[in-house]
Amino acid sequence: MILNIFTDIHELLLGLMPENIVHITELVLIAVAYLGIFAILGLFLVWLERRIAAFFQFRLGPNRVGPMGLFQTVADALKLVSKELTGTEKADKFLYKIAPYFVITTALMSLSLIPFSYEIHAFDINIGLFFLTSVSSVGVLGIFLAGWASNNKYSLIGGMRTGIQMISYELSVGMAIVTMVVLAGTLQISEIVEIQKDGWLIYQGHIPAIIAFMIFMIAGTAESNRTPFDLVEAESELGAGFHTEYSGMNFAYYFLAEFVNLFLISSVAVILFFGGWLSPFGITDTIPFAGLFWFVIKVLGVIFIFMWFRWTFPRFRIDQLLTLEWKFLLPINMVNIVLMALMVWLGLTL
Amino acid sequence: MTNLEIKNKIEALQSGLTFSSEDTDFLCIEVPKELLKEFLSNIKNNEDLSFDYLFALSGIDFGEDLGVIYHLESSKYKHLIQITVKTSDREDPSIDSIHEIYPAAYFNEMEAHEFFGIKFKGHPDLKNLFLPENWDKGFPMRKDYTDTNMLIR
Amino acid sequence: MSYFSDIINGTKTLLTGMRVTGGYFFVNFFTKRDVITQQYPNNIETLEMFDRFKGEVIMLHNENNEHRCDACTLCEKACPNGSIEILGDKAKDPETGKNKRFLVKHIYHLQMCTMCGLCIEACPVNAIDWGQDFHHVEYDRSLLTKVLNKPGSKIMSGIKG
Amino acid sequence: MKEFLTDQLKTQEYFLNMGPQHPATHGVLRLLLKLDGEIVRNVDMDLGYIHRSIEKMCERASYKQIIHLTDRLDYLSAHMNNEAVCLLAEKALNIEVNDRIKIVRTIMDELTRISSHVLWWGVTGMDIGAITTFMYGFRERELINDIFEETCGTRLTMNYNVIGGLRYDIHENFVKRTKDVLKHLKKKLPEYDKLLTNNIIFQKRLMNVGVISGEDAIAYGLNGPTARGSGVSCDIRKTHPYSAYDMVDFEEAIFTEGDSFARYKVRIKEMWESISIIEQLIDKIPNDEYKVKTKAVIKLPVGDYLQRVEASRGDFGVYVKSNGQKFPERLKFRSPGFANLTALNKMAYGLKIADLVAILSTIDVVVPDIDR
Repeated sequence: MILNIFTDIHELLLGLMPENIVHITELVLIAVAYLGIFAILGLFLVWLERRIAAFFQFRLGPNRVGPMGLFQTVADALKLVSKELTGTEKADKFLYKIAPYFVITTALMSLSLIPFSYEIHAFDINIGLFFLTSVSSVGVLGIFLAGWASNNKYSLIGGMRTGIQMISYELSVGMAIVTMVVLAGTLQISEIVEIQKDGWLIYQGHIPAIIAFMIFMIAGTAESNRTPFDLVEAESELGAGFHTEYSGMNFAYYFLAEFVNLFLISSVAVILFFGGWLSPFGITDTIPFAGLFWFVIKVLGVIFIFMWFRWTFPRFRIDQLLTLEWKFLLPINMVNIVLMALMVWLGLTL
Repeated sequence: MTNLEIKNKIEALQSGLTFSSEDTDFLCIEVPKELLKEFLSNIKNNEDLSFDYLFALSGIDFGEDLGVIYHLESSKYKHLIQITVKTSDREDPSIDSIHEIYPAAYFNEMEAHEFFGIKFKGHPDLKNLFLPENWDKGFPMRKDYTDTNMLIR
Repeated sequence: MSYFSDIINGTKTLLTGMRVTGGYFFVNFFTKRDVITQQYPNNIETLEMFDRFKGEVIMLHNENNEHRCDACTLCEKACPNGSIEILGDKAKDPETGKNKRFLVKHIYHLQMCTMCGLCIEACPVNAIDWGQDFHHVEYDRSLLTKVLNKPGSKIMSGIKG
Repeated sequence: MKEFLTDQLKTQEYFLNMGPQHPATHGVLRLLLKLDGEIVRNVDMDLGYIHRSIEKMCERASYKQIIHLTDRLDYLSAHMNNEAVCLLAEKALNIEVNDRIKIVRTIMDELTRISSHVLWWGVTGMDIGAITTFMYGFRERELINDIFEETCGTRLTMNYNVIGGLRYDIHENFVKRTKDVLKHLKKKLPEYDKLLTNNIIFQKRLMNVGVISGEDAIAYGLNGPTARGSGVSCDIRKTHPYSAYDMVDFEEAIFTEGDSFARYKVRIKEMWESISIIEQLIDKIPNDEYKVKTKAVIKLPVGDYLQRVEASRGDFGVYVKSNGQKFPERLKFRSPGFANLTALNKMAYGLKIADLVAILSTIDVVVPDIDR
């Protein structure tokens, strides 16, 4: 059966080589698989964004390469690979070159924590959520470095805006997660999902959970630098913001990482609020790999909301962005944590 | 207010002006360039005239003289006059800048300067606004300017 | 309390905005798709212009390859951009025996034309008119310079020279 | 505390070159910004990237030929610009045009205004960050452009007015199409309010940004919707009525706040007023000649002439000094955009880059209009 495919591979490898080499080989195989997932996810989401935007805007969207333009982004990626890498002469070369890798490595590391289903889960540690937030906040460094090292004033403004934005909104994302952790009582991602067998956390935690979800969605938009929080790129103000001076594949790294980050934020939302890979009312919980289907459906749903935001809202100004965080989201968040703690203590959860 | 009333008001206010006799729908006045600033601030601050809106400032080459034409409007009464200032010096023409009285004149004077070569005394920054910074081929809007690249006729 | 009412009212305005765009999304996604853009180079064949469309200046020829232009150069004079040049010549008219001007080449520089229509208005014999061709893409500017009278064409009889 | 911060924390000011190729400057406008962090300390302009010297060209063009050049000034109010030249020549030559010409001109004016404002609405949304508005604005504009194309033959540089009337008669579908567009607009304009005007983010972005008082607006020569946002009554259609504007009843859109949002509201209201003007006129087009016969070569009598019209961006004026020849001796286009831009430094001082973008889009810069 398909369930045994992983053990089959394991035993096949054991028959070929000694045990410690098998472990290393498996790690490499998983890394390669995740790289593949990374690329496919990025390309698929770019395509999805363009298609969805077309529906919002009475356009057709990509429709020439492949069925429904599905391979358009692949073609774009190929074009970017073949392009010359240009950069500014006075850029800080070392930082300039290293910056994109910060972004993709962290996105890739975070991706390994995401459980696509009960069976497909590369890295399940007991401090999973904590690890996820810490790693993903390193990715900001890449954007910040890009802004600084490009030696371009537009990039610099973009980079500085990222710094401000991330310091602020990391807090809200973190505290919204903490609120849900208080309810779940664990940081391990698989356990958080298992808990939701009796009902998704957004149902279990009702009012504070819904508030936490709304805050998470707002702060998550900011975390993934999307409209209305795309001040980092802000094409009408800064041209292209931090990646003004990046071209070819270096630019593609940022572009893909942005969309993978979108996927990550949505997956965390799904894990924390909508029961991860679990099916509604447990209808397909016994079928192996059915979790994958439900997980993807839910994540796409959340991603659609993010895209809906993007194609509706205007952009904030930098001071309004900070006002929203420090005067609105943070105080509400703090009260919300206390509320959630009280609820858990008094046993008011459903 | 009709043109005649405006004319009477202005005559009472300032002497030494030449009024055109043409029957146009606005009053045309020629002002000696020494009197320009004084005259403009007078008609701007006068309660009955209150020409507070500089509609247009155009440099002009009369063939022999260079000059500036001001179109002033009163935002209160909506009447309009045309003021002409001439200078006969083609080599170093200069006219008083009026940007202190009408801030709107600031960029218009820059434009008139680069196209007609009229220097506006008192203007702080007479750089080239439309033409390239290193333009040295004369003043394009003057009648005696010839452009070898001119496409038409 | 304005703190909370601000949040609620603000959220309400945002949701109204989302309802507008979302409404269009779902209408376009699930029912008939409304597309306002055009796939331009693909639909060249099917595109139809309005009958007054100003695409280019053409010279009208009849089936015998005859035009009405008598090389009077009024259009050349009317053109503000110098986009029309007329090469004419004089020859003896076989019928009357007088010297008569005839058209050699009516040169039209499409790249300079602003479609103002003054030449067509100026023409006393209605020799030129608007053409409906809208696709003027060429790789070289010189290819946009056209000769409007067809090779071998001659003036219609009855037009005064 | 604030004083301490500004005194003790000395920050270095730097220059940022915004344009000539920049998405927010709507063309090739170059701004040299002096910035302190993100705060604008000075805006210096460098214009002329598409200066075509149309005024000089007009000195060598006959009056008939001038008209098509005015299309290329503010290409979004091409019809009004044409009309200014035609009205000027008609006034100078004492040509009386009939009501049909007047009414058709007025309807065309207002359609141009709507199409210009609709485009402006989309672009403003895009400048503020809402990209979808751009497509929605173009959806409406496309329908209006179809009317133009059917009647005038072109969509943007219409060149429809001639001295003494119109180039062609209106197309037989004109009335029907216009009514359809009005019906469509009436349905879609409330949507604009829902999507953008009432949006809290949008309002916060525009309110109290680029404030300019009424006195300053007059002093700096602001005009059109920009000045009307500061409470200055300056609508040429009201103060010096031309064409058929004295036959219709409409309200001048004036808001007194003087900020970007007031300018935004003025334009939205102007669209409604334009709709009402067209509705009043569309059924009243009398049957008459569409053109008065004029001489082949038009020579204006010696004298000074000035004609002002209310273009989409404000008070467009043509000044002609004629010496009786077939070419004008001096022709000046007083462009509304150039006058509006002069106050940019005053409006943007002390605000952020994002605000500068908002100001630029609410004073509605069209660069060919500024450069001429």
